[in-house]
Amino acid sequence: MSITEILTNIKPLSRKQIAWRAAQDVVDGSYVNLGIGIPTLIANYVVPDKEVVYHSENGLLGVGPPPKPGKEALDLVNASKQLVTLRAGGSYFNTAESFAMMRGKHLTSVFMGAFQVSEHGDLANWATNDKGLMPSIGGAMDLSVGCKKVGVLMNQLTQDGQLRILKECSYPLTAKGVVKRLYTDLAVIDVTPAGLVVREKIVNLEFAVLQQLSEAKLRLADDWCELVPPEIL
Amino acid sequence: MSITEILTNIKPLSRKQIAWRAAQDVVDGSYVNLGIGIPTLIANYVVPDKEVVYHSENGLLGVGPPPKPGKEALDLVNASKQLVTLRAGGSYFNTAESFAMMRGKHLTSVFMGAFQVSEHGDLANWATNDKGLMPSIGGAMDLSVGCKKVGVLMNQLTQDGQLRILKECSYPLTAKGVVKRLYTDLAVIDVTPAGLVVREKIVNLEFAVLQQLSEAKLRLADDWCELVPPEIL
Amino acid sequence: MIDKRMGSISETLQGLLQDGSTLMVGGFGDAGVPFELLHGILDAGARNLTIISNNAGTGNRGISALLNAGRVKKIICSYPRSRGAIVIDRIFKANEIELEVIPQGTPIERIRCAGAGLGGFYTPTGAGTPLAEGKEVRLINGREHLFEEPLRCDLSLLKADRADRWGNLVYSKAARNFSPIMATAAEHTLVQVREFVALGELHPESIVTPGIFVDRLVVIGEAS
Amino acid sequence: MIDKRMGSISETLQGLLQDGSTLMVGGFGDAGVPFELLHGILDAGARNLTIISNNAGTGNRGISALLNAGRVKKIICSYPRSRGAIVIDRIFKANEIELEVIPQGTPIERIRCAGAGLGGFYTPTGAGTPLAEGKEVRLINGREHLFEEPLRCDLSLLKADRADRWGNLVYSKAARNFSPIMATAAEHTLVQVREFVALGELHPESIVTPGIFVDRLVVIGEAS
Repeated sequence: MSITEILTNIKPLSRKQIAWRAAQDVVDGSYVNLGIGIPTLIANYVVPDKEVVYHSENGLLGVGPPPKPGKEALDLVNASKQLVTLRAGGSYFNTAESFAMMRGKHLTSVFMGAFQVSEHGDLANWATNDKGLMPSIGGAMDLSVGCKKVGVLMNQLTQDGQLRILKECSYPLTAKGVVKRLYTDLAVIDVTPAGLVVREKIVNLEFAVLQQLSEAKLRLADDWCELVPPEIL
Repeated sequence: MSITEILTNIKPLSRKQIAWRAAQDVVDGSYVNLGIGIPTLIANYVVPDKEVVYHSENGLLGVGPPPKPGKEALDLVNASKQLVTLRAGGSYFNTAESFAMMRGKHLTSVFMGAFQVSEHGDLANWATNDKGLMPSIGGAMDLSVGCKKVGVLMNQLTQDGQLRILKECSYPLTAKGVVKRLYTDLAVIDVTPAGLVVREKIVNLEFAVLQQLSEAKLRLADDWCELVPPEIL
Repeated sequence: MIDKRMGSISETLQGLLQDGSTLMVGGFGDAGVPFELLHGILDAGARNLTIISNNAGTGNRGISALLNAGRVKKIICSYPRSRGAIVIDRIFKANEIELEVIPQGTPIERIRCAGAGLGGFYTPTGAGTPLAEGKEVRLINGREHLFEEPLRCDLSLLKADRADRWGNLVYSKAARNFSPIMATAAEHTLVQVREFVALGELHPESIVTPGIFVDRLVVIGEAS
Repeated sequence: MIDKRMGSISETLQGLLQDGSTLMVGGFGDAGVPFELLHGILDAGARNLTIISNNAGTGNRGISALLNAGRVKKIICSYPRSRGAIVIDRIFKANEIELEVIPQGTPIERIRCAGAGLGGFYTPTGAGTPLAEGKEVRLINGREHLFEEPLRCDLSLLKADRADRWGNLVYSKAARNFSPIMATAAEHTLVQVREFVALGELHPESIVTPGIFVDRLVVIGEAS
């Protein structure tokens, strides 16, 4: 089956649905950092009865939703440089203190985007092999070496159909052996000492087909279940 | 001449007078740390038209005089654990920040006590060779390695008549080659690359006698002058 | 829902203290010392403790009380000598304790290093002195530096002035000293506070220790 | 008498800026960027500058203006890519600048290290990646760490919210970011502030940067 044929039979998750799925793993009372891109959307899908303290590496704990029109404060931005608010209980601190929280394993979990992930949990998300693309690291390296739970949100394939889940990353690494869970548009995959384990996959997606979309060997968990996201506009 | 005979002909400075002499070297607009003991008295003799910011290693800048009776705050102490006040413009910070100021050469000058000083400016002020004396370092090592100008205030001799200015310290060192100026009860002595140079000595004290009271070789500066302290009760 | 408040000192220590535990204790002189938590440790009966603190107690309370009761195997501090430091002086002279005296800037930086997830650092402090013995020495820009390792602990015992249910802390004057750094390097950080305030009452630009570093709080009121 | 206020941007820079100077520039995105001081640098005409900053400017102002005018030889930053980062993108692709991209936690810690008088440190960040090339690697507790050196500069250019004549600073919200640390590692620290207040008006427990780290201040009012 070609990728085109595969994709006519299934319904991959949208960016928002991927964020929704990751949001289900956010724990009440936890300290969470959301990376630039899809991960930033996660906060929208965490149910309000979970009290979660969002960290932003530019020096904030307790990041809240975007400000109401007319209430914007230009000095109150998140790591994606979007205008945000600060919740009651939030605090400001300097970059050294912020990165101490990150490297020092004080955050509960971090969710990031990626170009590639290897079967060992190696992460590549700051540069490609295209010398014309300006490299940018930001907090990605510190977050990934320092955080207890690193989740990666990305589509299973690149826009031009290249695999992203590989035996070894071909792009420059962000950190080795740090990714714990992958949230793709097709599946939820854990990185374990025994290799990649598929915990959830979307409806009508054969495991053999999912394996075709990963260079790294996958194993289907005995207790796997279907990944059924809500409709999100 | 015996030391007893010497001491009948001269009038050594009192502790307060030593502090007064050191106070003359405190510069307007400077950041100054005063060690435990005689150095703490220096602030009393700095003329009020000099604006000096006193640092205390437990996390204060802008230390002021002792509180008036009834105005004491038990949480407002200096490094000698004496109750103090904080001047307008003063600030509180944690110990890591305080020691960053000290090691990072941000202070203008520090004045400390000492057991011994060598002709190379080696400082010994935290332990003796008496195993029964509990050693205590506090901020002395960090202050002495980090400060641009380290002044030492001490009597020329110990209470039992031992020399304190030596070729090499016999007590455990606090730091090597850090002392810039000595303020004793008899003289003001600079530590220079060419050795110890006497800048000032008290009235009626022969240089040859002063040399007897220092194991390290002294040189009398061409422009030496008499050290004439005011009467201080 | 985050609420780090405990109902009592004993509840605050519950399940966290063991024989052989390493404790960091905030404070400089008496300012910032969590006396009530220390007396809770005494009541809890733990032995063979290692204490990391600037001083080693004065009079008969706090660290002195633990020392006097023979609960402390080792104390790491910068300045044990002090008017009124009668207990440490006695047991030091009687050779009944392992006393490690280190320059104040080094433990605070080692504690920060641990809390910040770093692997160690070089300091000029202590180079060329007896404290350099057994340490790696490195010449950096022509100057000797000593290698120092991160320093962590099982429990940090701290005193703050005000706190909210997220564990955000502000301190009183010079009682701040070691506490904001010790909060970052403990398996569990326990804080006694004078006053508990509603979430949002502490100004976000004035919070000194963000609650992420705090595990449990106990409200003491005007402490001893 | 201490009064760190200068009368103008040009007076603030007077005598301190040279061709080849290394500048640290506070800010994250636009928050905390000292645009007026940067434009003062542009007016002063210095060349061959090295800039250390989190980002590399957007639009045509601030760092972008200096880049566009060909004044910058090298830029050390963590995240040059950005919507609107047109100037850095163009000159990077045209190979007209030396761009060193490093993980954000490493420069801030290197700057702190310099300001704190330490000789270097080990971090796990960057180990096992191309950034480890040419760096000393040390295994600490079984984990690879890289050795990083202190990072200092000639001038730190910062933006604060309020200041007094001693140079005590408080910042506005997330505009704080790199500035309190950059203030500690410069030969001279220059700060543009929104508002000047009387000595004693800033609360001593809320001062973020004590004046000891600040050399000169200039009051800008509501900045661009």
